Amino acid sequence: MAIQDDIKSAIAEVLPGLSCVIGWGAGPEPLRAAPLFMRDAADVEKFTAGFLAVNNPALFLPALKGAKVGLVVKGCDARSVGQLVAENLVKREEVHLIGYPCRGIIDMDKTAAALEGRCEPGEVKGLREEDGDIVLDTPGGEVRLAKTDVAADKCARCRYPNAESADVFVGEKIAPVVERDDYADLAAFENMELDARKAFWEMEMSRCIRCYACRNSCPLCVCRDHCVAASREPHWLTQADGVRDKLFFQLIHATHLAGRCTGCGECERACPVGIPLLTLKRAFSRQVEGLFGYTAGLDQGMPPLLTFKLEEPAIKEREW
Amino acid sequence: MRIGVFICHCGSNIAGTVDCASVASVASTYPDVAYATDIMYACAEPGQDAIIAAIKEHRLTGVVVASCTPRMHEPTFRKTVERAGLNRYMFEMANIREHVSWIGKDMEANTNKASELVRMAVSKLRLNRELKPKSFPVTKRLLVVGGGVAGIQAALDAADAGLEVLMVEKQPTIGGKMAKLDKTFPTVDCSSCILGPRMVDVAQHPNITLYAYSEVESISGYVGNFDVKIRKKAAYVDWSKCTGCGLCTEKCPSKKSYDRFNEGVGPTTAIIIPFPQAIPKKASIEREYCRQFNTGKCGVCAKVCPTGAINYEMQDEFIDAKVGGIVAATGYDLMDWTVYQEYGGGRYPDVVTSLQYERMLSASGPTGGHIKRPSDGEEPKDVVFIQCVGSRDVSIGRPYCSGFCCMYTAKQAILTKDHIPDSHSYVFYMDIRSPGKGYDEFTRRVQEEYQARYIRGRVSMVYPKGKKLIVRGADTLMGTQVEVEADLVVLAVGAEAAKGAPHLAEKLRISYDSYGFFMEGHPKLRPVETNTAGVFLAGACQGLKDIPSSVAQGSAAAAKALALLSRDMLDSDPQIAAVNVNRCVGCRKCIEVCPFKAIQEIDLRGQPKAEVIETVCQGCGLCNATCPQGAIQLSHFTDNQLLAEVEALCRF
Amino acid sequence: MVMSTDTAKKFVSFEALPDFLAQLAQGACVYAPRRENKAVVYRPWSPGDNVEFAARPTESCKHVIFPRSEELFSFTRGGEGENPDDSSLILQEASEPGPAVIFGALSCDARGFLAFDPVYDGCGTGGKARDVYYLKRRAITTLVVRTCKTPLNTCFCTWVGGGPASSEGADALMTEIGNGLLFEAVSDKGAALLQSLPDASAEQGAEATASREAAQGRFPQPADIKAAPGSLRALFDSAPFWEKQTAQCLYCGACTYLCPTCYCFNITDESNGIRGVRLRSWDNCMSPLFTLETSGHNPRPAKFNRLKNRVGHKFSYYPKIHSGRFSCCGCGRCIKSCPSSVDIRKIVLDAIKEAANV
Amino acid sequence: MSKATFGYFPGCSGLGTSLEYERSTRAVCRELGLTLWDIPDWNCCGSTPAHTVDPVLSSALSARVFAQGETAGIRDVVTPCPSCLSNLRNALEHMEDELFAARVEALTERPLEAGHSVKSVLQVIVEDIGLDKVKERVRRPLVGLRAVPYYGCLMTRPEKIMRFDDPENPQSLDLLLQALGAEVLPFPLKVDCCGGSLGIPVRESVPRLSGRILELAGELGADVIVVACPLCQMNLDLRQGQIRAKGLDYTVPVPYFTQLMAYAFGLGDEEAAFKLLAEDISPAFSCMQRRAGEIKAEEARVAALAAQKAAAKAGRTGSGQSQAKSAGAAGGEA
Amino acid sequence: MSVLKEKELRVIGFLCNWCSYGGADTAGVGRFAQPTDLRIVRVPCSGRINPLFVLKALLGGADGVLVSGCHPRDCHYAEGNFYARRRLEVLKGFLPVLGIDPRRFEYTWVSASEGQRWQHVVTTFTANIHALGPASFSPEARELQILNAAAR
Repeated sequence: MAIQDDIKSAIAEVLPGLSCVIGWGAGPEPLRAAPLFMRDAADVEKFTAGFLAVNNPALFLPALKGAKVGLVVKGCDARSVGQLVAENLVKREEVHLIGYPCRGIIDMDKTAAALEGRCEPGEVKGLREEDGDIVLDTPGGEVRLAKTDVAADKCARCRYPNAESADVFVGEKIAPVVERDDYADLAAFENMELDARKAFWEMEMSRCIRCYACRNSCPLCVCRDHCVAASREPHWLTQADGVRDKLFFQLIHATHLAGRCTGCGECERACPVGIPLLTLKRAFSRQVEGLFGYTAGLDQGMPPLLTFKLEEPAIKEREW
Repeated sequence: MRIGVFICHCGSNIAGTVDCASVASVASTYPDVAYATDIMYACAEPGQDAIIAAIKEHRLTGVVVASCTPRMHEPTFRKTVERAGLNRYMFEMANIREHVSWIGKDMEANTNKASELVRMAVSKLRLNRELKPKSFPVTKRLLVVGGGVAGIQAALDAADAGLEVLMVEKQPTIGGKMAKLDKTFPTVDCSSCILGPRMVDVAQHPNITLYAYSEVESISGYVGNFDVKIRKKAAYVDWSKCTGCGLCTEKCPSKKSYDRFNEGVGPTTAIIIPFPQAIPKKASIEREYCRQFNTGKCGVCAKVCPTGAINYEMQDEFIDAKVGGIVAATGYDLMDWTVYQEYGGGRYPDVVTSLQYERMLSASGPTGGHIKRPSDGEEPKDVVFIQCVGSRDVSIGRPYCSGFCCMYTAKQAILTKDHIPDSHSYVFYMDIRSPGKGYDEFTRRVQEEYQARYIRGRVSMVYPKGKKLIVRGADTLMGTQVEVEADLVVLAVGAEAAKGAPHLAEKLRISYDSYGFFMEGHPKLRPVETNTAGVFLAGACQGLKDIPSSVAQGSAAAAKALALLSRDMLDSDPQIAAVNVNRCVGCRKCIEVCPFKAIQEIDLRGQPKAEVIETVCQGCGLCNATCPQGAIQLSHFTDNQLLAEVEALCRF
Repeated sequence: MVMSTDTAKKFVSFEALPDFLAQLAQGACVYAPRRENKAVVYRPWSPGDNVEFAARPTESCKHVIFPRSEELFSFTRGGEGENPDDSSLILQEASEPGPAVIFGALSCDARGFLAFDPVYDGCGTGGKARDVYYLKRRAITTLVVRTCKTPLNTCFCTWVGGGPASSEGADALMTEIGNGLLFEAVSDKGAALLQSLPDASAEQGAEATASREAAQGRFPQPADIKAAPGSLRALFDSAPFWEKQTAQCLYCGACTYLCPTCYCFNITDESNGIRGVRLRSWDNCMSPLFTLETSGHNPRPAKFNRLKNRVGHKFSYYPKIHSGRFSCCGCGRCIKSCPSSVDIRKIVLDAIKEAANV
Repeated sequence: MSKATFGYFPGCSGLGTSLEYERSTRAVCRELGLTLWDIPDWNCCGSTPAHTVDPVLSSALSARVFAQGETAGIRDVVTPCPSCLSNLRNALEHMEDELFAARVEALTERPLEAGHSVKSVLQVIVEDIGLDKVKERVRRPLVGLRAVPYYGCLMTRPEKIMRFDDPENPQSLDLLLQALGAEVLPFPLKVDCCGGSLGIPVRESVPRLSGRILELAGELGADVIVVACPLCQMNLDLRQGQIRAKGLDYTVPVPYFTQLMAYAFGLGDEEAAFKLLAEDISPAFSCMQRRAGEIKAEEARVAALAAQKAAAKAGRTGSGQSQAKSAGAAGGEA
Repeated sequence: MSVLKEKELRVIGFLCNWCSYGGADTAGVGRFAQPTDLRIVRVPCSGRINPLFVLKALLGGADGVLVSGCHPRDCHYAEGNFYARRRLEVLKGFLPVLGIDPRRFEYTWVSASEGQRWQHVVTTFTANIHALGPASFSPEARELQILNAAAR
């Protein structure tokens, strides 16, 4: 891919001034790339972009504070960086962003569903991209899947495919997939009765193994090593294997992200047992966007729950 | 931990609807409870002694008292446990009176609820830690906001005791409403004769700095160390040069200015000295009426001023001051009576307010003490006083009694007769409220000696007919309609908190009620304190009151301020936020939200961390609710303590 | 766990499988893989449930024997009311677990317990420190594994001595043939479980054997990792190597909690009022809290320290004290479910290569 | 914004004593583009005779009026009579209470649906049509006519029920008359009692109460007392003779505001129906015309003076400064 | 320790010390009768209330949670209730996603002088909760159900 080479050139150009550039390289199997930390020219050669460039490299930024780091970013990744910068958690001048037009990334669960009856995604031996499709080499022969069918949900509602805040942008900017996020997914979820929603979360959360991959893959989770999930002071959670504590942790995470979450979806992707965690965060995002008109990752200034207005025209307080 | 639980009967206040013994017996099964009993009056001396004895006998390390609201007796019991050798914060209260026994009669439900509230208190107490206050120095200076009679009294008392006092007055002169009065009830002595010398005292007192024509711009800091910014409004006259000679006011060509001091009775000039006895006696220009400002052409005052004090370019000035305590004495204003369309809504010139009438009566007023009808300058013979115009009227949202109108109306009726011996006064009243030394005798005198006709009833309509005003109303004692042909109608307009009082309250961080009156700390026991330490109340700003009461409260506020500022050091409340540096990741979110700028970033071995400035922290806990990892905790209200209370109630 | 008799082969058609499971469920809780949304997890089976054979379980079945969080005992404060000086505690043992069957586990899952067994059976303490909680459950759980037909990209059981039809650590092995499953008991417990089933025909037996061999052939040739224990020890202080290997790691606990061989735990008391429980719950060495000392010192402060420990433990320190057996069954879940695509195979191979160069 | 179609409830007076109100109202509404649909088979609103003895019966009568409207698809009713308005509104208000509504519906034997409203003709003209539109329609401005507006006691009170204008000092009629070009005199007794229906049981009350109103209007020098209530109109107009007999020294015509609107709109005598008034209105109009002439003349004089000054200024540029200065000083003292 | 069966539901209030707790006191002093369900947790300021306390209560079996602070602009700590307003409003809109009826949580402002208003708030809120009935969010119970079925 030409654009991949252009990105490589862009990386090579800036690499000397940076401690490293984070992008994507080959992963453990054909359908998965891995985050790639590029420190020399040989590393740059391993760089890949495209449909498998799933991981959000912004995740690594807070831990790399103090040294200037380059990131190759999709539009959604750039929003995570933007939010970190808005909250002064990362210094903008310590980050060099290389953007490129992102046309979507793969969703492993959707791929698994598309392959059902044929094989597991873990059995796919090879992958090539053709037009808007991916062609998979499976034990039972080639399978062609439309990218749009197996792309992540967030890509179908992508408003910012081009990392607008990039220091360098490689390639031509492309049009957003949608103009606004209508939260249709939430609306669909809310077709369920209240009790059914409860039951849904009870069931989903009962699978949770408390590995905290959701938390550790979240680029905006700032507490990291000091998460309240395991603390006794304060003691918000017990270690009992109950749905209540598991769900409550998700509420802690979602609450802490209210107004800050950019919807990158890494929490949900990282969850090994497939709990739809982004739904909770998007419920908060919908609220915050509606009430305060704040778009995390794009707007400057503190997120809305860390500030206030004397008059809140959007808040209709209930009369008693 | 060894906890003692004391369930107070409060006589029958609690025991009437709560089975206190049963609550105590349930409480004895709670974790760490070593002793539980019920007690007749926990707050009385025998009760406190019993608590102390129990602490000693049962080697208690924490105490729960279930009684009235902690807003009432928490300080009392804290002192009690302290006397027994415990730390004052190893104590919790369960409010089983205001929140239980007084709001329902169901014994079973109340007893159960009381038990649960005790359980919550015990659960929290188990996590309480000993807290020790820190000492900090006090600024021995008092700010008095408002230069009416209450503020003057507070300032003089405090200054006489040796305290430095700053007085801030919005108007160009101090004196407040009292300065506008002609005479005072029930002695009918001259208002300015008794107030004037006190005003002069303020001006001359070495310990008092007066900022007239100034307002409090902002207040930060905390008890003992408030930082105040005062806005000295531009008077366009350099007061350091102005001698108060008044030449400018004589020559000013703009003679149709609204006369604020005289309540608009007659016009005045654009450059004014409010009244001859004004303190400070300095001129100031009312910009909106001044030709120089409106047309750019005039400059008469600048030309005639012998000391060259006029300065049209003058800007507002800001003065920063540090004070240890604040007395709010912002007084009252009359409500906007023109909502009463039945009295003309302001359309009839001969319907005046009581304060306007006061200016007409005053020898130093615009009419020189001659009562004249505003419409034609004639002397009225029939004067009708209507009381409760904007008081005790639910229909316009003013259910309260303004308190002093009955008395001043009586006084004005007397003065009317004194001024115009052949006049007749009619007073429409709802009730005569005259409790006070010599007050009721006074209202009788006006009826018996001065033949004022008191008519018990409301006036339904006032309308002009020829040169007269027809006052139509009901006489509820006679059960008839009455119509009086009046030459002048005087409305006893209800009072309300001074304009802008809520605004000041917000700056002072004190509460105010729905009418703008400042909330005292306790309606009976802390009538001059507020719930914000170091802020005191004097006069009508706290609730309407007459001159003697205002003066008394002014002295009381001064006494409270003196008690506070007589100390060199104050103890800081240890119920403040504290950072666990091991958990803090230096994300700055607490710093971002702190309303008091009480958190700063420090560098700890190369890591950014938050640090609480202990004397600045007010203990709101906003940082605690904001910190995602719970690294900053509000002492005495930690996450774990609140969670313990929640989980005492709901945990499967 | 050794097969004592040459038990007959048994056969159950897919049609009859629910009845068989229902029969098992009479006397024990039967755990079987179930598809739930996007994951396949071991859940108590009840009539009407499907058993997921197509996709391999996302998690291992270790939690059946080693629960994520288990109550060791509960306690209540002794002294009350008039006897405030009584500070005693009344302890109550947790309720006894009931018998369980794990049905349709992967053979690597079963081999995972082999890493647990010596540790919880008091190995190295002369049998003194035996973990009764683990051993009790292990004893009353019967494990029926299934032959894997094809490998996933992430599978490497063959590297560590396993294979698609290994029955090590299990009580019975089943292999899909035609329209049903062929069972072979590999322990007395397994035999007892299968007792009621009809015998399989010789053809069915042969078909199963052929199927297993075919599967074996599909699995990758093992890489030579014999040098791993020594190489990893040699690289113990090579921080740059480990930093590079672990840069992408998020240090979440997905790998350890999905791992059939990770056995670490933490113990906490959770109380409410005068009652409380002592819990033993999973812990993992990827968490910074795992080694955090009360003083504030942490011997494994950085994620590279921790991932190094994980790899080192499995391929070096554990084998050293357990007669060379790797503490890894090669199920590949840590690779497959790693949000950051960390590949433990690559780290081990890179370490061997790096150590050789040093 | 504005609703152009209303159900129309004339009330009993409309077909009798206040025929002139009825006629002029219909004409004026037509002119303003308001469609009035007569409520079929309407009945008494339940006013005085009923509501003084049985509130349920009274409301039932009102309820039937609404129900009749309902059958014709009418939800929004308009009536010229404040008394009817008061009673109809009271009925709706009281029927908010379910128990009361049940008692009413037991009488009417038909439940009333929700969403009914009723307004006075005055309110609709002022609020729904707007005075700008009225102004546009004026052909014969009432310039020179000195009018006092008299609202009566019911139009704005009780405040909670009527929810229209200031209860003690309403302005709508004042502004409407100004829009027609008339000079409106501030009238302190604009909401005073005229005596109402007490004129029948307590005969002397009307001469006293209405007399006071007439007397004040006379003192103010009003040409007309403009009313909006049939009962007020009757007391002030029809009984004026009786009141004069008791000593009133004043004669004044008492037209409905709609009659003056019809006149100002240039409608014919039939629509304005001034002939149906007891007191002749023509003297008032004569006064109006005379005053209009004076006003016109004065305006002409002022205009001429201004033109003269302007011309003079243009001609004498040299002394322009002193001219301006003296004008400025005069302005300052004005 | 539990609610009175058939009579009460589990209703928890978080009240700021300066205004609403005082308002509740004022209601008590005025002997304004109120339902007995409510249990009040006193906090210094509504800004102290982490929305997670509300969620903790709701997940822990509370049938209703009521938060009350000083009226906006009247906060004893100047700004605390402004933050609370935002956070609690966001929380309220979030609850339905969990399957919790948002009417089970309300926040309001009651000053120390508004005893009558407090009575009204408590009475109305408690009545609303009774109309909704007991909350059925008991994930623990469900979990136990799953596992107990297993362990037998």
